[in-house]
Amino acid sequence: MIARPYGDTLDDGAVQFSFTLPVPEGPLGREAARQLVEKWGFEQVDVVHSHSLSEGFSFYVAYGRATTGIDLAGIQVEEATGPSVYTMDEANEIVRTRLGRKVVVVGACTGFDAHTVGIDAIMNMKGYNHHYGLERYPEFEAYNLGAQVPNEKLIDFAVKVQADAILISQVVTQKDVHIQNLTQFIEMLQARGLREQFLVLVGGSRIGNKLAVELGFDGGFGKGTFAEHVATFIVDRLLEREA
Amino acid sequence: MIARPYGDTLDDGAVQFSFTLPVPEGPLGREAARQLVEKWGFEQVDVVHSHSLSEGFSFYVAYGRATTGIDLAGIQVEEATGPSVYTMDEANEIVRTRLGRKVVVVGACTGFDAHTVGIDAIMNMKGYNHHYGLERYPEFEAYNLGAQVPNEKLIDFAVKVQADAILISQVVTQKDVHIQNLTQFIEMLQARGLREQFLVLVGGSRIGNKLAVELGFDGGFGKGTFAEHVATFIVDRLLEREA
Amino acid sequence: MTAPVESKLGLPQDRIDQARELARRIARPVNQFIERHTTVSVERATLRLAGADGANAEGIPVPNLVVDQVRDRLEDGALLPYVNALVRTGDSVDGLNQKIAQGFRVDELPLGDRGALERKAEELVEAFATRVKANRAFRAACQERFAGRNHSPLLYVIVATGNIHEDVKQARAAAFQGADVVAVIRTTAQSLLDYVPYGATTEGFGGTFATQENFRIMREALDEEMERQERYIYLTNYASGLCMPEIAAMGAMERLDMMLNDSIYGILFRDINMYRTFVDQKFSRMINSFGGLIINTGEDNYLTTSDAVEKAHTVLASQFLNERFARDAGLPPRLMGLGHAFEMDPWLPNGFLLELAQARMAREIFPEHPLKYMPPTKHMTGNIFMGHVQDAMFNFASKASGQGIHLLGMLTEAIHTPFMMDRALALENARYVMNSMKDFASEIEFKKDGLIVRRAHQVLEETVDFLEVLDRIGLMEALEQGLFAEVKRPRDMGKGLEGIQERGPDYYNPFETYLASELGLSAN
Amino acid sequence: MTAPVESKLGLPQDRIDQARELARRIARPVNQFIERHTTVSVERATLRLAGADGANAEGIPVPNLVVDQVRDRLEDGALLPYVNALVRTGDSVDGLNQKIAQGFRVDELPLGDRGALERKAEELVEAFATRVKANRAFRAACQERFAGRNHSPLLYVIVATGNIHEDVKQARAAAFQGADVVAVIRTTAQSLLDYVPYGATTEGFGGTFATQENFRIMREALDEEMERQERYIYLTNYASGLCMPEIAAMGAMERLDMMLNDSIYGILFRDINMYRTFVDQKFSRMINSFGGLIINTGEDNYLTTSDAVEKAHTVLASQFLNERFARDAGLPPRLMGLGHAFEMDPWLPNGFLLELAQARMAREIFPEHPLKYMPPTKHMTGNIFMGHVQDAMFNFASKASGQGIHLLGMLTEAIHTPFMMDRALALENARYVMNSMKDFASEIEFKKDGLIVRRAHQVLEETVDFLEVLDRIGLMEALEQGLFAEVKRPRDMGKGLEGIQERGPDYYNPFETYLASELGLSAN
Ligand code: B12
Ligand code: B12
Ligand SMILES: Cc1ncc(COP(=O)(O)O)c(C=O)c1O
Ligand SMILES: Cc1ncc(COP(=O)(O)O)c(C=O)c1O
Repeated sequence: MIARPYGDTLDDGAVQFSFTLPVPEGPLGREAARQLVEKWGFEQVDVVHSHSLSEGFSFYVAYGRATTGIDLAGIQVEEATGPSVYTMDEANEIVRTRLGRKVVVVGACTGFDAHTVGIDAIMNMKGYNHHYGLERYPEFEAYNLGAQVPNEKLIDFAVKVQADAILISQVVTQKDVHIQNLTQFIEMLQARGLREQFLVLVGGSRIGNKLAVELGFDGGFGKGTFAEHVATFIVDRLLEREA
Repeated sequence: MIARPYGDTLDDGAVQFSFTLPVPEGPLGREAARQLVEKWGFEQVDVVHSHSLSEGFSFYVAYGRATTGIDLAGIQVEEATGPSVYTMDEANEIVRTRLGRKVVVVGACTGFDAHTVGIDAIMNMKGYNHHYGLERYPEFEAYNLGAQVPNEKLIDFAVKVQADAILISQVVTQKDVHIQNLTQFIEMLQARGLREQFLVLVGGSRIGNKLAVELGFDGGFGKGTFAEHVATFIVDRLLEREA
Repeated sequence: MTAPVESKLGLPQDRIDQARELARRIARPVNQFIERHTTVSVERATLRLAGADGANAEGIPVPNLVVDQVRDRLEDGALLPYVNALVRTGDSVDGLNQKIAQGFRVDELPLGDRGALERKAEELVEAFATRVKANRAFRAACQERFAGRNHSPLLYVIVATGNIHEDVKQARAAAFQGADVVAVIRTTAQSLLDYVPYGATTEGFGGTFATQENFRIMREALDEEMERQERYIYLTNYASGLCMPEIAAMGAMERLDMMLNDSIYGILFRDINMYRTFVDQKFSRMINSFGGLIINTGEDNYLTTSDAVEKAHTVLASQFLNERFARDAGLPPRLMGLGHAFEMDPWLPNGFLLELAQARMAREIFPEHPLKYMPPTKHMTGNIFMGHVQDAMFNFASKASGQGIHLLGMLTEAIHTPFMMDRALALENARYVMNSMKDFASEIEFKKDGLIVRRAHQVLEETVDFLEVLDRIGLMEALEQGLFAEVKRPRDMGKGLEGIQERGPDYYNPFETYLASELGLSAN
Repeated sequence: MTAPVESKLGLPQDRIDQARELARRIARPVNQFIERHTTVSVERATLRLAGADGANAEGIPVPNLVVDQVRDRLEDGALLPYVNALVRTGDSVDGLNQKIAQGFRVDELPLGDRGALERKAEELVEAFATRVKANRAFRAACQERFAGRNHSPLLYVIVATGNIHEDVKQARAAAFQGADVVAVIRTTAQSLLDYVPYGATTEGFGGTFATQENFRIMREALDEEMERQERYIYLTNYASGLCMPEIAAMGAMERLDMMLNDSIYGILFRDINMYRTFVDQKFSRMINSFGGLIINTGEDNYLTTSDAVEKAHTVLASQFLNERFARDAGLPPRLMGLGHAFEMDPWLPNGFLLELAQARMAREIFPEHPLKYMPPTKHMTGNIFMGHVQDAMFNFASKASGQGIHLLGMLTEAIHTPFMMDRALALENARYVMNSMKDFASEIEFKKDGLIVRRAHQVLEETVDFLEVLDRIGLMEALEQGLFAEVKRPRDMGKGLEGIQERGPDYYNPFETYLASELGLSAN
């Protein structure tokens, strides 16, 4: 099925836009805005609003009709975990019965990132939104190193505690600082010949599985992640490996 | 100069989108939304929000970076009037001294359209936003026929009073009802051999000069029009014709 | 909605009483005119109540065909010839309707035994009453079953795709998103048609035709959504325009829950003849009342053309008149959704306070009435972000002043009829704001002699003055002079004038008689 | 801001007084510690006040070079060796700075005649005082000239592009759009650098380096905008982190108008050693006070991790402590921009009322203080439309409770640092809402014993209880136990501990002496 945006009639293609142009407000700017949206492939473009943001900048709200849709059949959904995840008890049960040892997990907010709320949500006892964190899982040994941990230190620690998985949180993404930092992490692991030794996971509000895999991680986790997702992912991968 | 959208750095191309897809909320929808925006030619696409609108529909907010800009040099601004317009007094003075007769103007909201506020703003004594309407112009004779006037009747009336210009207002645009109605008006004029006899102007909040000219009108007027714009346009065109 | 309303404004009760008394006096001569007249639409509505339905090959509805046949003796009403045909032919109602659609003329049959005809007519009244009472009982049972699940005020959205099937999708989505009330907006200019189209329709502009089949389709869908959402979903349409009573009839039969229905809106905003409107509105309201439908009056419309500060008193005056005419048609206050609107200029300093004063004033003057509060429209622009904030302030004002029915503002008001996503954002906006400041109204007092209190008193005073003028010159004269909404409507002009008919001594309408007695109107 | 604040909540004055007394007692042992210590940053700040500036080829700033040279005798302070070098070499301040940047060691010169050194030092103090007083006078003159042109509360926006030149564009646009205050957000983690970078910078993440040159560039641009917009535009930065006093010094010299500056924020949220923070904050605040800068304290941060209902009392307790420490550093209330935040869960029933209660409570307890109200951040999501409405409610709450400084919420808070258009929409939102309900605060009263009043009383009670615990166990112990923001900070851990230095009997700092006397602090 080809999905096209929907306003009030199937396949009408309605899309709302807003953007700024480095152009003073006026007829030229409005026409430029209109033509620009047309150039992006939209029809019936209507610049419904414009105002001046300063002498050289102006703001536009526009609506247009998309002429292209997207074939749903061709879409690969690459989420780290599928629709069904283990509950805390199920995950622990599987570890106990099928892995037969504790799973060791090390987590941190790395680089200059100090947004610990996300990694805490996954790891701390109290968890998040009524989902307990990994510290509460009896079959997991979870170490949360906190904020602004250098990649080097994180790897050292993971080696020391013989971690199964390393969990990294990256929330600040401005100027792609997270990509630089995550790339450096993978390169360090590889340089030290440790890449295969750990499952490496990254999460954060602007992180997706796709990006994570591209950067060389095993999985990526965005908004709405709970400890269950992480536990499911780790347990399944460890079972695979050890099978 | 090539203008590209601006978020916080020149040429970063930042654009905000929102749209609905006829797809249930979930990973498939989110990925479809992301790929769709990419397909429209945007990079670094981030679907920052999604929620369910009903069983089969979901809503998305996304940001992306435009890879294409628009060359300002290539843009023809086709407004009906240029940046300078005559004041009420100037317009009357020109009519008095250079045309030497009163200008007759007939206006109406045509078809099923009953949104008279716009045409009243242009024609009535009291005008709009502290800009007097054409009825207040001593050198203009203005007839405002009001709401829901059939095209036929409007033309009959214009013939009767020997109008110089016909002013049409169209506000309802759903399913392009205005285009049908405006096209019918021009065809009627042509069928009766009257097209060249009148200046024909159309206005309304979703009307632009471009569309108007395409439909066979002399000029089109959108949001922010005042009687001065209309008077300027009519006076200049009449002078041209009679020169 | 019927909890006693606390007085925060200290409005003088004697002035309120005086305004009501003036409204009574202003309405009286109009009512006298109404009693002596019927209209083509009243007669067609009566036929519909009796069961006349369907249309001929050209789409002319059966009720119109019958009334056209008997137009020259309409002073007796149109029902008797129809009943006579039923008796004479022995046809069922449906059978007769089909015949009529194929050209059969009821006016050519000689009238049979009066007693037999009246008995047949009573049977039809009975059938109608049974159906509508069942509707009322069903509605009441559902509301009982899902008590406490609706929002307060009721969150009211519109659908307006032009296509009933598309409307159904939008309406279902709206229910899913939290709406309590769905209004199917009518196609532009249906109000000027002197007939009601027949069947399911898919071609409207800015709205969908009001037809009985469309009502049925939407009702069915919303009843399903009700079960799913466990919330009664109110259905609204327009008993307004040239077919006011007929649409009321259709609504009562298909269990609509609300109707836009105003005693003077059509005159002012649709240039419908005033005599016609006055006669039509009364019968339409009797039907609405019997069907248990809440009417929504159209005072908001004054402020789409006039200024909300300058003309606030015309809104209140019109509410008093609508209340009076509604009462005279047997509507109890709990079914009077008197209208008003948040149309204050957003850049006016303290505009929100003036608005809050006016909204609260309406609440205190009409304490039992489910006031219908309309969103910003005139001052909305293409700036959807700013518009969404204007709507938030409207949501705040509505909850803070205790409104009954809240028509949701759309961020795209100045652009297009609502997209599905616009409605969802509007519902989210209202649900957030109203939940977050839920008990605000009972938490605050207004400062004595402050801006808010003074504003409310001032509007009330201006209203009484205005009603005094109306009382002096008469309502019809006032409409001719353009005292409302700045439009002048001569009494012998306007659409539908030709459909007015003085009643003869033998005028017969047992449906009207039944309704009047049910509504306790017998002695006017 | 200094108009007497009407009591709408009826808070018990004795409990407020008690809280203040507890804060005084809690601060006392900390102050005793502060008096006996200095830090590398205090010394570098002193050098900066004297004129030390510039950096060597590796980017190490001159003040750091000097302090590093004299680190082993820092108990006497770092100023004397620097002054000695000036006298010995006969160099100008700039000349000496250049020499030092090239490797010249001031610590190797034997100290000259004490009298001559002290005279030289007094000269430098004089020069500093003249410069800063001129700044204050200029600011006062501009504010006088454009009196009444700022909004109330002041509308405060941030710029955070990472590039000072891009920041300037954004700041100019913000001024054009109506902003009163522009804060240049610092690059992430600058607070953990134990030096202040030098020169104009274009590479930051989530913010721009705070450097003296960047301050100057932005000040110049905003002064130009001031003339254009005819409105004083306040400039804000961060006197926070490991270089708290140095940035205060730079700000006083470059006429910044506000500084984020908190007595415990760095400990809790940046894991800076508590001794270091306490000593640094005092000197930084003395400088801010003398420079006439409003401090912005960081209580909002508690609520980005903790719940706004549960932990409201930690905000108020921290405000009392920040007030006390500020007072002990010579800041008058009119320069105390105590922080708090609108971080209530948007879906909490009556959450807005609780928030309004808390905001108004702060206003009544700190009547002369230009309270700084922070926008929703934690509960913002990628739904920018919903976010814009949350910000509208925040704007409403702020104006309705009479806040002093209003940091604008951004609809894209959960997504990216503000785009130019985000800021414009935020300003429009605030200007509309606050103008439209301008006098709301003075128009309403809260119901006696209602939800709002009860909530305020409850938070005050909880705060007194909490302060009693702090008084019992001591502030340092409380920080170790994690009583604030749920983080535990051992006293001998954290960044910057090594930069602490006990003062010797010969500790010399004529700048501090001068400030103390100007601020009336001589006898603590
Ligand atoms: C709270 C907060 C702070 C707090 C952080 C306190 C703390 N201890 O964490 C404080 C005030 C300290 C702060 C500071 C700054 N912040 Co901040 N902050 C936020 C805020 C308001 C909320 C973040 C949050 O807690 N979300 C809730 C958690 C639960 O969500 P989450 O992090 O997405 O985590 C979930 C998932 O992503 C996932 N997840 C996350 N990590 C991981 C890891 C793994 C392994 C897995 C499996 C899953 C996972 O699971 C979690 C649960 O579902 C956001 C705005 C917003 N509303 O999002 C800005 C925001 C993130 N901050 C921002 C910025 C720029 C900063 C500063 C750099 C500003 C400055 N220049 O000073 C500083 C510096 C901090 C630093 N050095 O990193 C920007 C980032 C912009 C960008 N995209 O780059 C934001 C978006 C605000 C903005 N619009 O400017 N901030
Ligand atoms: C007021 C109003 C009404 C009033 C009209 C009262 C009246 N006497 O005009 C009432 C309540 C009657 C009404 C009814 C309807 N309305 Co209406 N209405 C509006 C509203 C709120 C404001 C329009 C307005 O007055 N603008 C102010 C004037 C000054 O602006 P303007 O018309 O753009 O005119 C300016 C320029 O465009 C230009 N101009 C206009 N005409 C001309 C002509 C010439 C020759 C020139 C030179 C210039 C010119 O100059 C003017 C001054 O600058 C808009 C929403 C909005 N905020 O825009 C909806 C809106 C226009 N209505 C709408 C609809 C659908 C309807 C209905 C069809 C709904 C229904 N199904 O019942 C009905 C039917 C009316 C009909 N048959 O046409 C839609 C149209 C959607 C679309 N794009 O198709 C809108 C956008 C609302 C919405 N989102 O659904 N409406
Ligand atoms: C009472 C009433 N009827 C009808 C309408 C709708 O317009 P129309 O007359 O086109 O049905 C309105 C619109 O606001 C109204 O208030
Ligand atoms: C007092 C104070 N300082 C500084 C900051 C900024 O963070 P950083 O420590 O990275 O400078 C904040 C942020 O909210 C703050 O409240």
